[in-house]
Amino acid sequence: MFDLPIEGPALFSIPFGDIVDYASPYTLILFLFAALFTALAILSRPEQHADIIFGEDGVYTGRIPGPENRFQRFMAIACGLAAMGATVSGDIFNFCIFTSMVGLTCIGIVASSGNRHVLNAAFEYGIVTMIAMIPLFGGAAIVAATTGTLSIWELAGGAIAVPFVAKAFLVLGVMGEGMAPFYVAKAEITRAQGAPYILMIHVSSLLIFLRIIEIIITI
Amino acid sequence: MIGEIMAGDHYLPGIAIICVAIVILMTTFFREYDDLHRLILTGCSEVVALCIIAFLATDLAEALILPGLVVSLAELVALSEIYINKEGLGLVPAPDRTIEVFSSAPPIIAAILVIYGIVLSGFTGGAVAGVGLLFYYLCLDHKERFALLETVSGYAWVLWVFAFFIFMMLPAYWFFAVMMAGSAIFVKVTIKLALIGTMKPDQLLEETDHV
Amino acid sequence: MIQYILFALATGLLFHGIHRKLIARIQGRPGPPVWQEILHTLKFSFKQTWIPDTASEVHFVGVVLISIAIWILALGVVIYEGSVLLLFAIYLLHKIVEHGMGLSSGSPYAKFGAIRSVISAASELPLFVTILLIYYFTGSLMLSDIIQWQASNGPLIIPAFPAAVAMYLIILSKMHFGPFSIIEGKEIVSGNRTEHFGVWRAGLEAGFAIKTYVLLNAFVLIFLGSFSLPVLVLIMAVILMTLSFVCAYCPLLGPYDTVTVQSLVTGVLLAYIIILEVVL
Amino acid sequence: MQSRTGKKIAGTSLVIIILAELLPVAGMIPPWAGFILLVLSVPWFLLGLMLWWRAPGGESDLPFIGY
Repeated sequence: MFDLPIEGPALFSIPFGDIVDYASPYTLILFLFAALFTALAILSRPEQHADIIFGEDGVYTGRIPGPENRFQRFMAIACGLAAMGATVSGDIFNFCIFTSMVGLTCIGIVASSGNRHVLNAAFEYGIVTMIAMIPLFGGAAIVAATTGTLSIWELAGGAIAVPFVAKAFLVLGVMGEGMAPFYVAKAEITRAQGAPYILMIHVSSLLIFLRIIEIIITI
Repeated sequence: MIGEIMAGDHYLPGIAIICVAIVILMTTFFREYDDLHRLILTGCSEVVALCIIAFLATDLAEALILPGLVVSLAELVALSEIYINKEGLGLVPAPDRTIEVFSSAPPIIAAILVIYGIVLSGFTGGAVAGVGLLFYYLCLDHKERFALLETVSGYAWVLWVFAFFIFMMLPAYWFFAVMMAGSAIFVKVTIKLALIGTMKPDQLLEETDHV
Repeated sequence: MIQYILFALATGLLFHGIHRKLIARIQGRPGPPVWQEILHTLKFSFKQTWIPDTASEVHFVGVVLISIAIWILALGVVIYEGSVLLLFAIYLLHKIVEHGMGLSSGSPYAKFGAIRSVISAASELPLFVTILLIYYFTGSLMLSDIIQWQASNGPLIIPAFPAAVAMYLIILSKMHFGPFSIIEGKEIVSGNRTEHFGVWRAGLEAGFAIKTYVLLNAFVLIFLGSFSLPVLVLIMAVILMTLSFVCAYCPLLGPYDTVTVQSLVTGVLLAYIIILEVVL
Repeated sequence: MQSRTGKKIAGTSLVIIILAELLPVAGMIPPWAGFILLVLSVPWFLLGLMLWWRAPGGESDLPFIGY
């Protein structure tokens, strides 16, 4: 049931009732990427942020204090796990849940930053994320209401027609979770310290975007 | 556009009403500039999102609302935390629980609620019993053992998930799994609801001191 | 198979050299010799190299490795005629490399480059629509199917011209000295590459060379069809020259202007798709 | 980072590259698996080689802060 000329054949699949978790070469590579960057977040120490104070001669480097560092790392790993889940989930609603978890953990990564600009941006980003949940969950709900199933495996290949509105809602929801053109606040939150963790924000949102493209072309 | 509707007959009118709600919500977001108000409005937007799912009007809808609710609540809490940080708010409002009925009501009401909850069992029973415990804690200035309650709640949650694995792997033992899931969710919901009433202002103050 | 990789590496570096030479000639300068970028990469690999004190080491070195690895993987997709979707996924992952490169060193300039790289994420939007349009016409996203479709129906560039324009824009936004390369604007020193010097820079140059080769190759395969290797390289060089012309004449846009231009292109393409769906 | 480390990395990955070339020819692994091996080893080989022959010396320093 899954030999579409889009992303190659399914390499393996694990059925849970009508929900089938599968891996194609495409989703497998996305998954490996999420795992790779999570490993980077676990392994590497955060960078020291070098800064010049205006009007002075000195250069200052700051370290992130221990507890904040641990919290950021925890959130980055959680974000990586959510992204991994989103890349291999075979169920549209699970994908949506993982997507909103990505949004949540992205806020968490920068929440401990003391920088006012970062916090402001994180707040704006969080509000956009929350509003984006309407189209995201709405899209999944419309898919369930019109087709009676949420399984990507069942819907694959256009055997059951999924309304255009649902697909558009899903894309809109994922875009709201951190993709152009709603990401302007997000550019600002990358000013926070802790490179390997901040990178996860970007990795996860790109991965869920790539995955939603696959999903809406497949169904 | 929407072809064969699997959900009920009232699906399309419901969606139309939701659309109106979304338009109103978006208008408010365009007009509102105060951060705190926008935070509250995002809470409303969650309700709208959950409403769309609720229109499925099947068992599935219930199963979908719960995780959606959890994630959105978590996000709301995280956003509030960021709001507190960015506005530099550290003060917690002074306790004001001088409600007369709390001191005069007989504690037996709590016991009745808990017993009735056990009779009901499951999710609803948990809610009822939780209200009972909540009432008890609100009435008395009680010293609770949070760590113990949270641990019990955690194990109950694990049991619940485990019961679902039995459903999937060993369907023959469904009755055992049902009993396990039912009692576990009962314990869990009871404790969760009871915990709401036990967050004392002094403990809140302690926590904010660490931040 | 290693010969493909080495060939792509050398050709890509040569392309970068031609690119620089052409831009210089158009702007009335003599410019470096065309093999300058190959010499450049060799030179960097002989230089003293260390990791800045402030950097996050694993991350700093890791992005260099990742940038080479993903583009070799992309080359594999093109050679084995795999899924276009995978190719574009790698293109987006390249953005993460740019981003990580800037953040990992702790230098403020590199960080500015990384933040700009987040802003220029709008280049993902034309990409998305390009995929949709290709799928609309060919009904498949496997490169082998697309090549077959073109063998029977003629080049895809004719019916899907807007998609070709969008992909051209995508390649353009990854070229050096282009109007969209805000991440390496000179007002932030070298953008996110500021701290990657010596061996690290040589590694990055190698990765970017394969990137240029793969992107041009994919453009030819998707929109013009399959050719023998010499013809293929010739066509790629011609496309590269048009890109150099654009890069030579267009000034560097402001960060938000790039977003506007790319979003506008996406909007036009979406309108085109909707018209196709509704009218035809 | 030591020059010797670079030498070791380059040597190890060179062995993997040769294996990735030979094994598919011998029919022991499919061609795409050979390519995956290349994807994993060639970046290490390039960096290892360069680290091996790079100029010695130099201590780590602060990043570039401005002119």
